[in-house]
Amino acid sequence: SHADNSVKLQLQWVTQAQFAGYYVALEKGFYEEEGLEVTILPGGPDIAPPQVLAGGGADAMLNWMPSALAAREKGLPVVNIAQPFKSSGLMLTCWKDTGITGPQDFKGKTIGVWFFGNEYPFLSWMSQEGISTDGGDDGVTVLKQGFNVDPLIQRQADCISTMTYNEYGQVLDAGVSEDELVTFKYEDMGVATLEDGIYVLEENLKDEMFKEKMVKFVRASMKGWKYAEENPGEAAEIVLEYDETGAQTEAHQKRMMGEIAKLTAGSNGALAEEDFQRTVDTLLAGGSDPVISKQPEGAWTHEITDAALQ
Amino acid sequence: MTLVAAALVLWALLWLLNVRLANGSASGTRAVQLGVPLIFGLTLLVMWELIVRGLNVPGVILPAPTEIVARISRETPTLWADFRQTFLKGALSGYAIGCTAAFLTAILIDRSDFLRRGLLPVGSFVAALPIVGTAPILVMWYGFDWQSKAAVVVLMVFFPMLVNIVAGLSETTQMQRDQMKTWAASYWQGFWKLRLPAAMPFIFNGLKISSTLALIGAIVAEFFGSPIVGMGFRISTSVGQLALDMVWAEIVVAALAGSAFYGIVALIERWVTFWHPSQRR
Amino acid sequence: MTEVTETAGTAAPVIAARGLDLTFQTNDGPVHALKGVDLDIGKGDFVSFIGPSGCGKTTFLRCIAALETPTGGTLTVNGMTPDEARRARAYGYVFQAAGLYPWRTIAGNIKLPLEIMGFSRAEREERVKKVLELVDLEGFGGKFPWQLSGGMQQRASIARALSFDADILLMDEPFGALDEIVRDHLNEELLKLWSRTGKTIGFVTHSIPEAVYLSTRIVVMSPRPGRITDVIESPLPRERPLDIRDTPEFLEIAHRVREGLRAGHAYD
Amino acid sequence: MTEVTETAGTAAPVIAARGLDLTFQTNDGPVHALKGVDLDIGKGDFVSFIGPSGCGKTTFLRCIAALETPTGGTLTVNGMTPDEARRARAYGYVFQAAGLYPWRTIAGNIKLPLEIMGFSRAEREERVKKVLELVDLEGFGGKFPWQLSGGMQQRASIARALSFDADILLMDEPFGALDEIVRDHLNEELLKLWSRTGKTIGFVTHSIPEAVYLSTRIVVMSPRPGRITDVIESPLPRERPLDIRDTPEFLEIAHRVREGLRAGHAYD
Amino acid sequence: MRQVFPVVVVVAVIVALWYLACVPMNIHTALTDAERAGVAVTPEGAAVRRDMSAIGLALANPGQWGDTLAQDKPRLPAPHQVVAELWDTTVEKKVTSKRSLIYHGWVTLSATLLGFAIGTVAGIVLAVGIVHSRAMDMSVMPWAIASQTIPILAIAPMIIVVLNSVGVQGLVPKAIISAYLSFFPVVVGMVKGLRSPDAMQFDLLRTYSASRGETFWKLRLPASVPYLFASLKVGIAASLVGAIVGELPTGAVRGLGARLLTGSYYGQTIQIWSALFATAILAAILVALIAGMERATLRRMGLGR
Ligand SMILES: Nc1ncnc2c1ncn2[C@@H]1O[C@H](COP(=O)(O)OP(=O)(O)OP(=O)(O)O)[C@@H](O)[C@H]1O
Ligand SMILES: Nc1ncnc2c1ncn2[C@@H]1O[C@H](COP(=O)(O)OP(=O)(O)OP(=O)(O)O)[C@@H](O)[C@H]1O
Ligand SMILES: [Mg+2]
Ligand SMILES: [Mg+2]
Repeated sequence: SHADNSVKLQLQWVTQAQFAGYYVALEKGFYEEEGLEVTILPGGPDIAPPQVLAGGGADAMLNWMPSALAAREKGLPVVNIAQPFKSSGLMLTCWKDTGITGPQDFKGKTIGVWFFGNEYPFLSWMSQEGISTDGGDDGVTVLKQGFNVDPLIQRQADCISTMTYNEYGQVLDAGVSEDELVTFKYEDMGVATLEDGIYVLEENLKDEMFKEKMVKFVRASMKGWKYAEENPGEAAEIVLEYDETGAQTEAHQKRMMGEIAKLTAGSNGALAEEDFQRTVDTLLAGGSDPVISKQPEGAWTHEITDAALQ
Repeated sequence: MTLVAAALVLWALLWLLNVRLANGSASGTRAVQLGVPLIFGLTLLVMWELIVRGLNVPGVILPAPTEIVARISRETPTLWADFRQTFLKGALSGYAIGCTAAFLTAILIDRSDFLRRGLLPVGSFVAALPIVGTAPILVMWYGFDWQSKAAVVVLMVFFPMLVNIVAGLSETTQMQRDQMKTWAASYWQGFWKLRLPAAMPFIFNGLKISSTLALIGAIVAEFFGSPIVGMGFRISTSVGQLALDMVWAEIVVAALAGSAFYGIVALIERWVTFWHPSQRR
Repeated sequence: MTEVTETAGTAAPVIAARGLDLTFQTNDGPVHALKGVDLDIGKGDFVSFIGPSGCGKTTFLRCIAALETPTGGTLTVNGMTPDEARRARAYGYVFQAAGLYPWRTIAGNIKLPLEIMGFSRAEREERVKKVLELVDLEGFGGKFPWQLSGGMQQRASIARALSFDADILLMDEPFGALDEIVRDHLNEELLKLWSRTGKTIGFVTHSIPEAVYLSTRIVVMSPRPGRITDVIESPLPRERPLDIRDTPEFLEIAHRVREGLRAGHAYD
Repeated sequence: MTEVTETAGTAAPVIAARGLDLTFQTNDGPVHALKGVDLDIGKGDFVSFIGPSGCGKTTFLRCIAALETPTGGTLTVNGMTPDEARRARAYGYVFQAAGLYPWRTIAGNIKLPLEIMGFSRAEREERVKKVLELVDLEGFGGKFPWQLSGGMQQRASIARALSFDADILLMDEPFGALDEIVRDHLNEELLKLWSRTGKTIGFVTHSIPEAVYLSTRIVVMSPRPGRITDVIESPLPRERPLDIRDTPEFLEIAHRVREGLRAGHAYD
Repeated sequence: MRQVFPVVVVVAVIVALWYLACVPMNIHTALTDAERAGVAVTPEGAAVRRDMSAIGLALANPGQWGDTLAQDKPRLPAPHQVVAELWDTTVEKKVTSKRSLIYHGWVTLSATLLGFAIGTVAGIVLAVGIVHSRAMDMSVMPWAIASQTIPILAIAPMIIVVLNSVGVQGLVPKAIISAYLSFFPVVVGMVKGLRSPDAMQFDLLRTYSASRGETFWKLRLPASVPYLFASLKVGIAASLVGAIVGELPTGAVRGLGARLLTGSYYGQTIQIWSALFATAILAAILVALIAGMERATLRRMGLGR
C-alpha cells in the first residue's frame, strides 16, 4: 500500500516557521523533484501526532523525542529516521523581580508548563534538582499553561515555558524588555531533549518501497531546511503563504525563522548518537514518574539518513 | 473476524431479549425498567470489547473496556482528586452561582417589562458565544484554579436557567393571577404562594439541562489552563501521553457523575413537583 | 337599552352601575364588550346573569371585582370604587374552573386567602374547618385537588371564596362542568348558604333552570355590543325546594327567560 | 341488575351486549368500570346513555367501538366482534371535544377519514361538500378550526363522522361544551339528520332534557360498579319540535329519568 | 420601535459598563507600558503593583485611562477595538482572503450545516424508533442522556483519529462532531412532539381503522412540527458549537474555531473577541432563519396565529 508516491506529514503544531523546511521543500518543488506528492497536516493542542500515525492518518510525524519514546514504551513502536533539529529551543522565562537567579530559587514559585508531551523535560529537570512539583514552600506550583504568554504577562505565574523562537518573542512583543527577564535554556542546564525529529512506524520500515519513499522525503526535506536557513526571509514568506488561519504576522514569522535557523544549523539530518543518549539519560533520571523506565532499543535508525545523504 | 461476528450475534440476541422484556407482561416493573437500559449498555460494552479485540485496534486509538476498568481501579485516588477539583469545586460552585444569579435576574426581569424586552434578546446573543472562545478569556481573568472553571460554568448555565425561570414565572393562568388580585395580594405574596410553585416544573427543567452543561463546561475550561489536577487536565495530558485508557477512565467518571447529577436533580424534582401531572401516575 | 332598574325596598344599592361601557382594543379593532349597562344590586340580592356566549357576563363580573377597568360610565361598590372595594377585600370570587393549586392540599388551598389576609394560625384552622363542613367536605382537607372529583373540587373552591367572609360573592359559571345531579345538589346548598348568611351574590350561568331556581333577579344580556336586554324579578319565595322547578310559576319565568334569550341570540 | 331489555319489533339487534364486564387495573387496585351490562340496540334506534360521572358511559361506548376490550361477557356488532366491525369501518365516532386537527382546514379534517379509507379524490370532494351542507357549514371548508366558534367546530366534527356513511354513530357528550341555545339548535339538526338517514345512534349526555328530547330509549346507568339501572322507552313521536319539551309527556319522562338517576347517585 | 428601544438601551448600558471595566482590567499593563516609556506612575515597579487592586490603581493613575482603551493585546479589548477588527476582517477584506472572517465563517458554516442535517435526520429517525418501539424507548433514552454528559472536546480528537484511520477526512469528521451535539435536542423534542397528540386523536384514527403508517403521516408527524422547530433552533446553535469544537483537533487550519484558537495561541485578544462575536452573530442569523422557516411553515399549516 506504500507503492504510491504520496507522503503525509503530521506536524505537531500549527503552521509556523518552526516547520519552514518542509513548506519550503513543498513550495520550491524539492519533493516534486523526488517524485513525491507531500501533504503537510498542521497540528494543534488537541492533536497527538503518534495517535494520528497509529491511526494511519499520516506516514510520518514530527515529534519531540520524549513523547516519541514514551509512545514506544506504550506499545506504539515509532522510530526516529531523521533529526533536522540539533539543539533544543525550550526554556523557562521568569520575571527578574521575583528574585529568581538559579533553579534552586524556583522553590515556592509558580511555574507554567506545557503538557501534552512537553512536560517530560521539565519534570526530569526538577527531579534532578530535587525540587518537588506538588506545590508548597519546598516545591514548585505547576500550572498547565495555555497556549500563550498571558500567565507571565498577567503575573499569574512567575515563570513560564517559552520557545526561543516563539513565545519568548511574544513576551518581548508585549513590551517587556529583556533585562526584566531571566531565562533558563534547557540546553544550558544540560537537560535538553531532542525536538522536532521525523518519526515513522517501525513496521512500515520493513517495507522497501516505504523506505525508499522516506529516503527521498528526508533528502528533499533537508534540502528545504538548508534553503530556509540560507534564505530566512523568503522561508518566512512561504510559511505565511501556507498559513490558512490568516492569523500569523510577517514580523513574527521572520523572527521565528531567524531563531529556528540557529537550532537546525548543526544538523545534516542524521541523528547524533550522543544527543540521543543525553535525551535518554535526562528522561531516565526523571524522578518518581519516569517517562521511560529503561534504555530504549531500536528507537532510531540511520538507515534512511545514510541512504539520503550518502 | 470471529470475534466481530460473535459481537454481531450477541447484539442480535441481547436486543431480542430486550424486545421481549419491554413488551412482556413484566414491563412495568422497576426491575425491567432498570434492566432494559442496563442490558442495552452492556451490549454496547461487550460489542466494543469484541470489536476492539477482533480488529486489533491499537490501544492508543481505542482501548478495550476491560483495560479502562483496570485503569479505573488502579488510579482511583487520582480520579477522585480530579473529580473533587473539577466537579465539587468547579462545576458545583459554578452551578450554584449561575442558578442563583439567573434566579435573581429572572425576578428583576419579571418586575420590569422593559428589562424583559431588553435583556432577553441580548442574553440569547451572549449565550451563543462558544465556550471554546470564552474559556480562555475567563482563564485569563480568573486564574488557573477552579474559580475560572466556575466562571465558565456560570456563563454556560445562566441563560438556560434564566429562560426557564422567566417562562415558568409566566406559567400561571390569567385566572390564577386574578384570584390573587381579588384577595388583594401583594407582589411578593403572589410570587411566593403562586408563581414560584407554579414555575417549579420549568425551573427543574432548567436545572436538569444545566446539570449536564455544568460538568462539561468545567472540564472543557480546564483544557485552556489549569493546575495539574482536574478531569479536563488529566484528559488533555493523557492524550498527549497516549494513555488513552486514562482518558476513557476520566470520561467514564464524567459520564457517571453527570448522569448521577442529572438523576439527583430529577429525584428532587419528583419530590418538589409531586403535584404536576407529569410526575403523577 | 332598558330602563334603570331600581331595587325596591333596600336603601343604597351595594353595587351600582350607570352607563357602564367597556371596549377592548384588539388587533382586529375594538370589541364592545359592554355598552351602556345600568344596574343596581341591593344588599342580599341573588342576581343571575344569563346570555349567549360572548355577551359580556364575565366582563361585567370582572368589572365589579376590579379585574377590568371600564372605559366609560360609573360603577360603585358599597359607595367606593371597585378597586377600593377590592383592597378592602370585599369580594369572594369563584371562577368557572375550580382553580385550586395542585401543590396545596384542600385545606391548604382554603387557607391561602387567609394567609394573604393575615389571619392568625388558630383562626385559619378554625375557619377552614367551618367552611369545609359548610360544603360537605369534612375529612377531605388533607387530600390534594387532583385526588378529588370535579364536583368536590368546585365545592372546595366555593369554600375558599367563603372562608374570609366577604360581603359580596361573585360566581362565574361555577357549576358549568358538573353533571346535573351534582349540580342540583350544589344549587340547593348554595341557596341554603345564601339565606343563612345574607350575602349579596352575582352569579353567571348558561342554564335557564339554574338561573330561575337560584335568583331573586335574572339579568338577560345580549351580545355585540354586550348590553342588558331584560331584568326579570322572580316572584318565587326565598325558600325553594328542588321540585319547585316543576311548578307553573317556575316554568313561566323560565319561558320568559328563554324568550328573552332567543331574541338576543344569533347563532355563532 | 336489570333484565335483558329486548328491542321490540326489529329483527337481529345491531349491537348486542350480554353480561359485559370491564375492569381496569390501576395502581390503586382494580376499577370496575362496567359490570354485567346487558343491552340490545336495534337498527335505527337512538339510544341515550345518562348517569353520574364515572358510571361507565364512555367506557361502554368505547367497548362498542373496539377502543376498549371487555374483560368479560360478549358484545357483538352486526353479528361480528367490535374489532371486526371497526375494521369494516362501521363506526362514526364523535368525541366530547371537537378534536379537529388544527393543521387541517375544516374540509381537510372531513377528508381525513376518506383519505384513510381510500376514497377517490373526486368522491372525497363531493362528500365533503354534501356533509358540510348537512351541518350548515357551506363556505367554511377553507377555514381552519380555530377560526370557527365552538359550536361550528362541533358541527364540523359531526360532519367528519358522517362523511363516510358509517351505519352506527357513537356520540360522547358532543354538545357538552356549548351554550343552551346553540345546543337546542344542534339537537334539532341532529334529530333531522337521524330521521333522514335512519342511522343507529348511541349518545352520551349529562342533560336530562337533551336525553329525553332526542332518544327513542334512555339508558340510565349508575356507578361503582358501572351498570344499567333503568332503560326508559320514549313514547314521544319521531317528529319532535323544540317546544315538545314543555308538554306533560315530556316532563313525565324527564321526571322518571331524574328519579332513576337520583336513585343511583351517591355524591362523589 | 417598542421592540427595539429596550434592546438599544440595554446594549448602550452594557457598552458603557464595558468601557468602564476596560480601565481596571487593563490598568496593570497600561501602567507598566507607561513606566517603560518613562512616565511617572504611582506606585512604581510592576512587582509592587502585582497584587494591588486594579480599581485602586486606576483611581491613582487617571492619566493612563486613555491607554487602557488602546492596547494591542489588552485583557479586555474596548468595544470600538472589537468593532474595528470585525469591520476590518469582514467588510474590508476580500471574502476569499484568509484574513476574512466571512471566509472562515463560511468554512465553519458548511460543517455546521452538514452536521446539522446529519444530526437532525439521525434525531428524527431515533425519535421515530423510540416512539414506535418500547424496547428502544426503554434502552436508548437513558443512554442518549448519558451521551450528553461526555465532554465533547475530549472525544473529538478521537473521533477525528478513528475516522481518519478509515479514510474519512475533511468536512465529514467535523460534521459528525457537530451532529453529535445537535441530535440530542432533536430526539427529545421529536419524541415529545410525536407523542403530543392526545388519546382522543389516536382513538379517532382507530375508529377509522387507520394503519400505523397512516397514523404517523397524518397525525404524529404534523402534530410534531411545532416541537421539531423548537428543537431545531436549539440544535442549530449546538451544531455551530460542535463545528467549532471539531475544528480544533483537525489542525485548526480554517474556520472560526481556528481563529479563536490561533488568537489564543498568540494572545491576540482582539482577534478572539471579534471571532467570538462573529460566532454569536452567525448563531443569531441561523436561529433567525429557522424561526423564519418556522413561522412560514406554521402559518401554512394553519398553526401560526
Ligand atoms: N381580554 C380581552 N381582550 C379582548 N376581548 C375580550 C377580552 N375579554 C373578553 N373579550 C371579548 O369581550 C366579549 C365579552 O366577553 P365575556 O367573556 O364577558 O363573555 P361571556 O358572556 O362571559 O361569554 P361566555 O359565556 O363564553 O363566558 C367577547 O366578545 C370577548 O371576545
Ligand atoms: N383507562 C382507564 N384506566 C383506569 N380507569 C379508567 C380508565 N378509563 C376509565 N376509567 C375509570 O372507569 C370508570 C368509568 O369511566 P368512564 O369514563 O366510562 O365514565 P363516564 O360515565 O364516561 O364519566 P363522565 O361522565 O365523567 O365522562 C371511572 O371510574 C374511571 O375512573
Ligand atoms: Mg364567561
Ligand atoms: Mg365520559
